[in-house]
This record gives sequence, C-alpha cells and structure tokens, in this order.
Amino acid sequence: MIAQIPILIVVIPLLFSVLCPLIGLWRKGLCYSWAILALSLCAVASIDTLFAVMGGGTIHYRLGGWAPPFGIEYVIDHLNAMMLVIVSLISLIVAIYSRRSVEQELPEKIVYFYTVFLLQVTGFLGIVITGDLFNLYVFLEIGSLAGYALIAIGEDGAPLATFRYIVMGTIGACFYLLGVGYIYISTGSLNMADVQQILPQLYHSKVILTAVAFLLAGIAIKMALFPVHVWLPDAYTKAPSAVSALIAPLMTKISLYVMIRVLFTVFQPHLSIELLPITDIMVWAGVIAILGGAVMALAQTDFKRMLCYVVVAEVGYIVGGVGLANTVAMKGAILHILNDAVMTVGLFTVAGIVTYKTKSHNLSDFEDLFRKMPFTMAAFVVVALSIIGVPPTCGFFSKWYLIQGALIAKHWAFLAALLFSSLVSVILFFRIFEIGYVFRASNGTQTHGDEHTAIINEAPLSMLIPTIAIAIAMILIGLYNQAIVSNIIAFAIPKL
Amino acid sequence: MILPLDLILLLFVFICAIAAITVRDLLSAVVILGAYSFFMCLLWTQMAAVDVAFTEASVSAGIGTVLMIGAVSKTKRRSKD
Amino acid sequence: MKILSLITVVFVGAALIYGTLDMPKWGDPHSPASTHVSPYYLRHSLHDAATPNVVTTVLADYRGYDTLGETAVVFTAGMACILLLRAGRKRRGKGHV
Amino acid sequence: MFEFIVSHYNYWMYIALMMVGFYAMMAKRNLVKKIIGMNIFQSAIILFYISTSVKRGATVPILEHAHEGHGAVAHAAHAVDVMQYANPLPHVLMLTAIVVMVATLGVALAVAIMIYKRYHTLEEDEIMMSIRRG
Repeated sequence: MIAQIPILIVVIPLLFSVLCPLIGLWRKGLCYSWAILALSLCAVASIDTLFAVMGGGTIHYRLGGWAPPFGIEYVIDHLNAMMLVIVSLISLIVAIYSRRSVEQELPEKIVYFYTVFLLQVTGFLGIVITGDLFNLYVFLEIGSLAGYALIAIGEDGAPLATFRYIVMGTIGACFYLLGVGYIYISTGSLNMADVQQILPQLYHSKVILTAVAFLLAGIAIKMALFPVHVWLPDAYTKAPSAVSALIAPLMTKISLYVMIRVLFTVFQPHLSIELLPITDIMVWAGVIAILGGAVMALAQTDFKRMLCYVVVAEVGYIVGGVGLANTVAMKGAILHILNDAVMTVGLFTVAGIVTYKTKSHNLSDFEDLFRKMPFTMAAFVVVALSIIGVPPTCGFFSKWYLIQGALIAKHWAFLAALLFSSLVSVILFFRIFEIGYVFRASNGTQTHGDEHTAIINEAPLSMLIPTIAIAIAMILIGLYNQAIVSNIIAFAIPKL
Repeated sequence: MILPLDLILLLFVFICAIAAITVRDLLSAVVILGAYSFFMCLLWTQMAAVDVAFTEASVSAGIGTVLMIGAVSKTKRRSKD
Repeated sequence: MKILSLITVVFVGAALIYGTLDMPKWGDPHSPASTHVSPYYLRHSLHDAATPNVVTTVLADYRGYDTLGETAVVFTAGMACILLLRAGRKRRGKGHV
Repeated sequence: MFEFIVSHYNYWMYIALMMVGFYAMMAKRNLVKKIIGMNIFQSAIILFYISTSVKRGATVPILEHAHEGHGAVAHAAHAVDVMQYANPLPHVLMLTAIVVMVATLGVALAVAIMIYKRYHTLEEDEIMMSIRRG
C-alpha cells in the first residue's frame, strides 16, 4: 500500500471525479464535501511522498511494472514532490473556499462544477508527477480541457475569452507535441531520463535545435510569457472567482515547472546554458515580461485584470531567474514558484470575496472595505506586502535570492526590472489601500453618526478562513524559508 | 508503402485542407473536412498503421463530423471568409 | 492581420522544415525511432501478453496508463460539454416561463 | 540531392498541411473555420508521427504465426524479424492523440455554440462590434 502512494496521488482525484456526478444524482450538496474529501486524501498522499523523497531520495514508480524506456515511469524528485504538495494543498484550500462563491455564481451547475474541478486537479498532478514526455501531453490536455470548461461558465464575455484561450492553448499543446515528435524521431525514446542519456551525441543536430525551440515555444504559450500572454487577462478576469483562484496560481506555475523539467532534465544543463543561448534569451524574455506586466497592471481599473498582469510579471521573475543560470538565482526562482503560487491564490481569493460581496471587481469596489471587512483586508495587506517584497513575508526572500543571483550574473537589466516592478507593486497596492480608506476620510467627517451605523459586513467563514490561512502561510513560509531552501530546494536545483 | 499512391493521397489531402478552409458554406466545409479525414485514414493504411486508420475513420471522420454538423446546424451555416 | 499571420505561418513552417533537414530518411528501417525502443515491443509482445497485435499490447499494457489518460480526456470533454451546454438549462427555462 | 528530396518530401508536405491549419486558426474570423483549422493542424501532426513509424517494406505490426500452438509462442519471442513490421509505438501514441483531438474539437464547438447563443453570430468582428455597442 505504502509503495503505491505515488499513483494514488493522481488516481484519487480522477476516481472521485468519475463518481462525483453519481453522488450529485443522489444529493447535490454532497459534491462539495466529496471534492474536499478527495483533495484532502490527495494532499495527505503528496505530503507523505514529499517526506519519503526527503528521507530516501528520488522515487521511481513503474506503472504496470514495465521497465522504464518501455513502460511509463513516475520519477519523483525534490522538485516534483514540492510541486505536488503545492498543487494539492492549493487546490484543497480553493475547494474549501469555493463553496459560497459557487453557490452564488453557478447555483445550477454545482455537481458538474466539482466534477470538472477534480479533473482539473488530476490534470495538474499528472503533469507534475510523470517522467514520460507523451504522458505529460495527455495530462496537459486533461488539465487544459477542464480549464476551458471552467473558465467558459464565468461571467458575461467568458465564452469568447475561452475561445481565444482554446485557440492559443491548442497551438501551445501542438507545439509541445511537435517538439516531442522531433525528439522521438531522433532518439526513439519518450522517457525523460532515457532521452537525456541519448541526446548528448545529437546536440548539434538541427532536429534537436528545432525540438528545443518548439517545446519552449509551446510551454511559453501555456505559461503566458509576455508577448504570448494575450489569452490570460481576459480568461482569468472573466472566469468564476473560485476558478480563477484555482487556475491562475497553478496553470502558470506548472508550465514553469515543465519548462525547468525540459531544460534541465530532458536536455542537460550543458545544452541549455553553453551550447545554445537559451538562458540568455530567457533572461531578456523575463525582463520584458516583468516590465510589460508591471506597466500593463498600472493601466487597469479592474482589480482581477490588474492581478492577471501581476501574474504575467511574476512569470517573468521565474523565467528570468532560471535564465540567470546560477545556483542562487535558481534557488530564488524555485522558491518563487512556491511563493508566487501562494501569493496569487491569496490575491484571487480576496478578489473572489470582493466579487461575492459587491458583485463586481472594479478597483472602486474597495471603497470603505477596511471598515466593512477588516479580516479580509488584513489578509489582503499581508498578500500585498508579500508581492511588494516586505521582509517577514515570503515574497521578500525569493526576491532577495533573485537579486543576489542577478548580482552574481552581473545582469543589471534584470536587477533593474526587479526593482522597477517592486516599485510598481508599491504603487498598485497602496492605491488600493488608499481607496479602501479614502471613503471614510472624506465622508466620515460629514456624517459623524455613520461610524455607528456601519456594521462589519465580513465575508462568510468558509471564504474567510482559507484566505486568512493563506496569509498566515505566507508569513510562515517567510519565517521558515531557510528550512525550505536547505531541505528541499537545494536538492531540487539542477547541477549547473 | 507505395510512392505514387502516397503522392496522390497527399495531394488529395492537401486539396481537401485548402478547400475546407476556403469554402464559405460551413456545412460543405465540414463535409470536406470529413473527406480530408478519410483520405488521411487511407494514407495511414498505406503506411501500415491500420489501427490508427480505423480509429481515425470512426472517431475523427465519424464522431468529429457528427459533432461539427450538429454545431453548424445549431448555429449559422454561412461564413464571411 | 492576414499578412501578420501569413508571416508567422511562413516563419514557423521554415523553422519546422529547417528541423527536417537532419531527420532520418522516410521509411528508413535503421532510423533511431525504429531501433531504440520499438524492437523490444515487437520481440516481447507475444511472450508478455500473448497478443499478436503489437499495437494492442502496447496500448493496453506497456503504455496502458496513457490509455487511462485518454479515457479521462474523453470523460473530461463529456463533462465539459454537459457543464457548458446542459447543466441548469431546465431551471433557467422555468425562470423564463 | 534528388534522393534527399525523395526521402524528405513527405515531411515538407506534412508541414505544409500543418501550416494550412495554423493559418486558418490565426487569420480566419469565423469561429467554426478556426476550429476546422485546429483539426487540420492536429491531424497533420498525427500524420507526422505516423510517418516516423514507417519502415520500407514493412507490414502491419500484427505478428504472423502467432497462433501455431503454445510451444511456438515461447520460440516466436526471439524469432520475430523486427524489420518485417512497422514501429508500433507511434501508432499507440497517435491513437491517444486522435481521441484528444476530437475531445478538444467537442469542447471548442460547445464554446462556439455558447458564443452563438449570446451574440447570434460566429464572426469575430461582428462579435467585437456587438460588445462595443454594449
């Protein structure tokens, strides 16, 4: 039983999602608890796997017992295990959080919502855990299809945004598949470790060069790197709030994980760094993404849309950090994957609460919220400080590693972009804090009795507790970042 | 695999693809796409991939075409480009 | 827009064709794709699964997990279509009447 | 040179086919046309994969003489002439990819129908106009 835990991580949500419509036939409200049960089991399994990896090193799990290059194999190393825990815990938190917002936004679709929600998580976990290039594609498609469906049921205009996402996402997945095909035709294998063994003799082949280009282009579309990010803001703005809280932090982070996997496991670091100028291009792509995301975020008046551009900028941090290709920057990049997943989910849960209360998500909806929803706004302040990079929160530490990495690599443009985007975050979030307070300052003096009549109108507990938990997690990750870095991330970075 | 047959089939497939994206009547475009799938399936039989060929014939040329006809009949048949 | 897409298409196509220049010949029985993993399947399929059709053996046995994923894709697509088009239609219909 | 073209023209044809689909996905304004382009693009990739499995003079990967008694089974394991049969692995991968292709097609069409219900048109420019009008 213990030896079978790796497969359970993926099979549990899949099995539970198959049974979910049946449960829904019997009792509609049970689907929510069913999803929570599935994701809790999944979270327990992945935490167990993380400890197993920390204790005993990389886990190899052969599906069906077939030896690696012939059968499919799961390879779980420190990076995988960390991603598994991130994905399963965040999806659990979002699932707990989703109850009231789904009841409000999609009352008649609860059963199928949770079915597809679980399939979405299955897709994410399958991508992260597998050690086979084609298997990754299959799970990428499960995740993408579920994502399209979940986004399309959002507010007005969501189907059109989804259609654009489908077109872009299919191009991305097809480019990935083409890249895998080019690798297959020149190596004859699909297993990542096996391909890595065969490839070094072929590094000067034009086929491999094209394969690298198409794999990375496909993944870049999926992770919304700046010039090809066009599908992201519309899709995530118009998705239901529980869905944007699930997909926005995870989809981009998982694509970043796949990028790291492709660059350093399928190809050896030697190719990515020395033979081809991939990493140099990546740093510059990161710089452009950070600047583009930050500037676009400034121009938005819609809160969720602004967050989407913040996500685009954060993708730039990680791509650039990986591109700097030194140990410190790589530590920063991988720590930032964790931090950014937590920060993004925090931001989108706050956005969901605001949407739940005010039925829209413009920046002007934040008026007076500090008084009406003190706990939500306290959590929001923590998240915002973390994005800006203020010390006890986790955002500071990954940024610190990234800045150190940029100094070691002497890449001043990336350093400047990091500092610029922190400055922009200060402006972005303090503008919102101001909106949250300003109403009271201007009107409070005129109507003095207002303070007594205004009652606290806090969000429901099922939404509030996950949000506050995320804020606390952010501080805890910040405080214990040294432990995380030295016990997990130090083993997760590729040997450069 | 037989070279002339391969060439002829590839030519047909190519013509069908061009026709499917240029025809303005969506129903015709869908039917041409079905023909495209069918030629594709012949091409694969010719390449000794029989299992793929009948999956393509049933799933893509069959179910795919049915889905598309259903969608076109639920929406508009005319296209501007 | 049309010209921009034409340029992209030509560029991507050129990149792909550049990649094919080093590919093994079409139908070459000694290409890496035909000599690395696949001979194992052809040699051992009958012994491992007692099935003469090697494609079936690989599909359902060696790479059976991919096939599970494939079924999951179909299930996802089905659920997605229900979620998008079917769910809640009755209720909304009542609302209008 | 001539030999090179004969042995590679296939790949170029597949790429041409892929690019037809890719062009339709980007340049066509009608949503169903985009979906048709998507289908063409994906099946051209499948064609590319299948072509990697071809061996000159090889046949369908179904083993001959497989049912000549149980004793033969053990012997056949080593007697199979690999050159005689096409490479089965790309076939398997593409069986999966075809299903994925149709699944994507289904979801895309469902979304297109939703768009049609909302805007009563499938032309992207008309949809944009009706959004701008409010």
